[in-house]
Amino acid sequence: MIIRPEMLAKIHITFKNGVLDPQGKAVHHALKDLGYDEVSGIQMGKYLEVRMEGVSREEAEPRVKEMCEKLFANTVIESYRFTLDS
Amino acid sequence: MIIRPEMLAKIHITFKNGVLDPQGKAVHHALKDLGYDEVSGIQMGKYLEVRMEGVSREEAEPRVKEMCEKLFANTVIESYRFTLDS
Amino acid sequence: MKPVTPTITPDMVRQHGMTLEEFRRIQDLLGRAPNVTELGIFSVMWSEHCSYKSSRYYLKKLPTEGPRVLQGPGENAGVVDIGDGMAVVFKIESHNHPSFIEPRQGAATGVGGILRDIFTMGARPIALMNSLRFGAADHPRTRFLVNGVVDGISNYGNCTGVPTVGGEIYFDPCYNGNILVNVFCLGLVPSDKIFLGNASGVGNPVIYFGSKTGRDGIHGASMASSEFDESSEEKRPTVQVGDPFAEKLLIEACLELMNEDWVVGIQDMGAAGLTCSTFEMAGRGGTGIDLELSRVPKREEGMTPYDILLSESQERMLVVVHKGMEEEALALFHKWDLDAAIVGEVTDKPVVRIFENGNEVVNLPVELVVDGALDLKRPTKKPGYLQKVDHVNLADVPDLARGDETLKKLLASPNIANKHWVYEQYDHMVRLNTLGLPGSDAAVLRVKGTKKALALSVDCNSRYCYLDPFHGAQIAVAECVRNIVCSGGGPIGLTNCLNFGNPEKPEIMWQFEQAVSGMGEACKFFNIPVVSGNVSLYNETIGEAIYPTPTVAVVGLLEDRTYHTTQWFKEEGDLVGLIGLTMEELGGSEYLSVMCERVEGKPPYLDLPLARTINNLCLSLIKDGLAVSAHDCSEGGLGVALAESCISHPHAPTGAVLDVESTIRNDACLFGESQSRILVSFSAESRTAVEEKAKAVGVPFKVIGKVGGDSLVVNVNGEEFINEEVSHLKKLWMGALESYVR
Amino acid sequence: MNCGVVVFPGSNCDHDCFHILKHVFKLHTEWIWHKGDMDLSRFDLIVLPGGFSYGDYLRAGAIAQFSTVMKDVIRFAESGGRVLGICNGFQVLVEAKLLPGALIQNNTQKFICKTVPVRVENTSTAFTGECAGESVLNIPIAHHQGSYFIDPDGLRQLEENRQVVFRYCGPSGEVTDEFNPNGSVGNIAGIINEAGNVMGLMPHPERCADPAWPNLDGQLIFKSIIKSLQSGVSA
Ligand SMILES: Nc1ncnc2c1ncn2[C@@H]1O[C@H](COP(=O)(O)OP(=O)(O)O)[C@@H](O)[C@H]1O
Ligand SMILES: [Mg+2]
Repeated sequence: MIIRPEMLAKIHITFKNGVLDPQGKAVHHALKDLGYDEVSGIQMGKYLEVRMEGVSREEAEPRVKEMCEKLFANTVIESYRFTLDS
Repeated sequence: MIIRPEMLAKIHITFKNGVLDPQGKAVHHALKDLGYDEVSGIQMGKYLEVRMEGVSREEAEPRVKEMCEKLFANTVIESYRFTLDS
Repeated sequence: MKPVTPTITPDMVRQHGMTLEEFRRIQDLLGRAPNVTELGIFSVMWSEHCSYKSSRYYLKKLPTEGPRVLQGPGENAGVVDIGDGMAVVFKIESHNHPSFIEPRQGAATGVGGILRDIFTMGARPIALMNSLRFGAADHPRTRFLVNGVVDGISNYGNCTGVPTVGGEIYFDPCYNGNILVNVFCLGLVPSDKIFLGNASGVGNPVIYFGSKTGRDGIHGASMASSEFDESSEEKRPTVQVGDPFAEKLLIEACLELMNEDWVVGIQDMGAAGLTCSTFEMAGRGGTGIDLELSRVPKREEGMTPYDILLSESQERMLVVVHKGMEEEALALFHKWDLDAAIVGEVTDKPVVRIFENGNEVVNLPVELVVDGALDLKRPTKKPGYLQKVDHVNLADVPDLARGDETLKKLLASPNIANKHWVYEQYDHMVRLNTLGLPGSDAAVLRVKGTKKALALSVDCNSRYCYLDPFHGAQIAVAECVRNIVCSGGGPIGLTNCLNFGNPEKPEIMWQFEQAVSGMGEACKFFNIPVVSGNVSLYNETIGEAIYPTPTVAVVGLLEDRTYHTTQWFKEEGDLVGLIGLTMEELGGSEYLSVMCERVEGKPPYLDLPLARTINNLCLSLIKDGLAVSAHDCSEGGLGVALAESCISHPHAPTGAVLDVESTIRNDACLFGESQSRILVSFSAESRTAVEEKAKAVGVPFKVIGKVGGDSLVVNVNGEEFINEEVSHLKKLWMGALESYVR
Repeated sequence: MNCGVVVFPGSNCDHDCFHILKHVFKLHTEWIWHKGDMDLSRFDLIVLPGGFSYGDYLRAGAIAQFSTVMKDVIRFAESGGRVLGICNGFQVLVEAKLLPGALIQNNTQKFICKTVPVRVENTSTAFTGECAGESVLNIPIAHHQGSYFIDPDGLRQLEENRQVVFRYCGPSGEVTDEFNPNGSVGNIAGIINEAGNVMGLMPHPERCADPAWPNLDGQLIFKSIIKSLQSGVSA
């Protein structure tokens, strides 16, 4: 049996600095109302786990980058970062 | 000047096993269409960064847990995990 | 003035999208050089987007008055009286450039902007429509753009609780590099409670409310005033994110505020943000305003006066209230969880002075900023391409022996296919007014508390406008009116969004001039005032302009909502009649484009007096309860109109058998797009009454067949030309759009 | 009979519900503002309307469950008062745990607005008594997060207790995948609590209850509520 390498990309997508985060704003507001006064700021973002088969880390890296730019993140307003685990 | 400790909670919320993740499924589909055949699975989730002021790690921990259970995650369908950075 | 102000270099002037002549004009009239913040103010206020400097001269040709008009162009939106103490407020606006860069947010903030224009005037927004144009359906970016734009409109409109009741969506390669997103909004207001955007009453406080100001969208207005090139990427951080939830709160807070007698004047912060609303409100009030920037609610640290003044953060308003009412107003805003602060005061001298922590950073005469941009009477020149395309030679287009395949191909073409994939993503029912849901010629909304209803339609065939902008624009008006008439209403007002290429090119200016003249003539002819509008120029990418696209939206009134009529056949056994003349006209048709990939010829001839007589006939057939369905023939001609009448019924499609007599080519007979034709259906008993009515007004009219069966059968001069099962046609027509865009 | 329509920030079908109760059914109807701390005991029916409370940010209904008024609504429900949650109101009710399960994004990934047939699964509730014999109603839906989810155990319980009140179906009542617009478990469109006094549904009965439209199927639900209250039978 051939063991096909598996890679797991963990991707975080958040709004760029200065871009309004309406969700974060509303959630922050709700937390204040609930009495969590210690909270000084909230950022809402997306988290994706992408499982890949039959690719090495070197192969996976540019592919994930491409997926992020093409599909996952809207680079006009969002930035992304990811890690690769095998 | 008193330095008020700052804590940053990084929270990941994902669907529990058995709950269909329609968004993940759709994104997976879109990736296939774009030719990313190496992708074998996708999980979509939420990512929150909560900034807190004037609290120690020990104080922050139960508070964040509470926020997650109460508000951030719907534990009927979602699970959460978080880390605390100072 | 702050001494540290850097001197303005020619480079800085250019970066602000201004010419050196304009800068010199500012210096001359101001008697000094502006500082950088002031330069920023001039650059947005004198931009094409805000100043209409290329278009103003021509727009004067549009008729803007009428007995029902309560407010024509010049305010945030136009207002037309509908009787019963009520008025409608409406306008259409473009968000083309932002939507190309970031389709979801661009379209969403477009909806937000037009909503604010309406409720700013005291009106409750009750309907949205959108006119969308994308590149070729198979262009690699089209899918992404369509999905993003529709999602953005859906999200924002639905969340604010304003139904999106209609619209149009077209695909053409001319929009590959420049999509169009035009959004229309209509609101309802008691006719004696209309609010205007003016600042009067010296000493009255100026209150900012809504969301906080961030660094987003700085220079959106000047972006909308230049062409795209590779460096548009650089302009990207200017994209704003919309917060429909904040907008919803803003709507409710504003309407509640306007129930009180506190408001002097109010205006939203749209393009050019705080700057524009401050200067325009002072301009209309003949006053000045003193503004203190440190009081402006801010989202970010370290914002400069330049940032604050030019930010285009969304969901913000400026209001002047009567002195002494400020605390009440602030309390009301806080009730709705909105940020609010007193940021300034009305002054008597017509000058806007802006301070940061007490230091004056701007001091500019209102008139110079608001009206100082020179009207450019830009040169015009008939474009050379017209010589190549303005005739069509049918010699090498063989006529059709049968029409089945062509009909199916047309029904499945993205421009003709059913648009439910789009409008089912929009909440088109909320507020319980939508009597006529999307899917018929015009949307129809009841006016609660009255017998009346409103009919809305938006239209433009830009292929016609490319081939002949004058007549193309006339046809857009005529078709919109016809859609209203088919739904049981008469037109009472019009708004337009003029989307064109780079006005610095004489050929584009020629298209613009022709289209505005044509539109003006048609409006005068039909007696419809143009009460608001918007101009979007520079829709070009790397020198490629879009087809001229003068989109029009017409608002119609049904004196009685029971006049509401839909386009689909109702009963087996009903007769089908065609009002109007079919001529051999294939120029600019969808048929030539889909079947032969040709965009050429003259658009169909529009006989305005005939159009009016036909409209009147159709309306009287509806009002007398004779016509039970009415559908206008537009893209795809008689063939497509017949098919739609069979298959657009929300539940069950129904067949029909038609016998058409013709002396022209078969393809022109069924798929040509002759104007002013309406398909009506009526019971067999009504036949004589209908025929007599048509005869009395001398309008071409023929009974061409009968509703019934499972198939659409069309015989031409006794020979079968089309015979298709309607369930099959319906499937093709319903599923096609999704197959392109999903 | 006293009806109250709750207004959360972002509610947008509040006017529609108010209109139907007050102007079509001529019931005494009041607004209930979300910030109020109030005694709801004088009401016979509380309606949580559709819309996007708090923008539907985070999850639909997630933030609204903590608004001040919800404490009162929970108390009202626990003491047997009748609560009807429509669309966003349903989402709030599940987030507040007054009803079991959860509502997640439609499997189509899109907002869906159209009229769909729903089958009435239980015509003996206080909200559906008048539906007997009319087991398929045509009611508009308009939502983005309307896919009902519950785990298999929970589902079994719902079924056993006859808590499933509405299911999406075909024109003649066929409950199949083909007629499931959003991916809901078991085509579930609406449920009731065990006690029978709190009902939530995704379809909008208030959108087909005004005589200005030909379809009046939604009236059956309002008529059922009125009838059951008039007959004084507790839910
Ligand atoms: N972008 C859109 N948004 C909402 N409704 C739309 C949109 N595009 C088309 N529609 C609706 O689909 C129906 C058909 O539109 P269209 O083919 O443009 O009609 P017509 O040819 O009569 O102008 C109309 O009811 C229209 O309002
Ligand atoms: Mg039409």
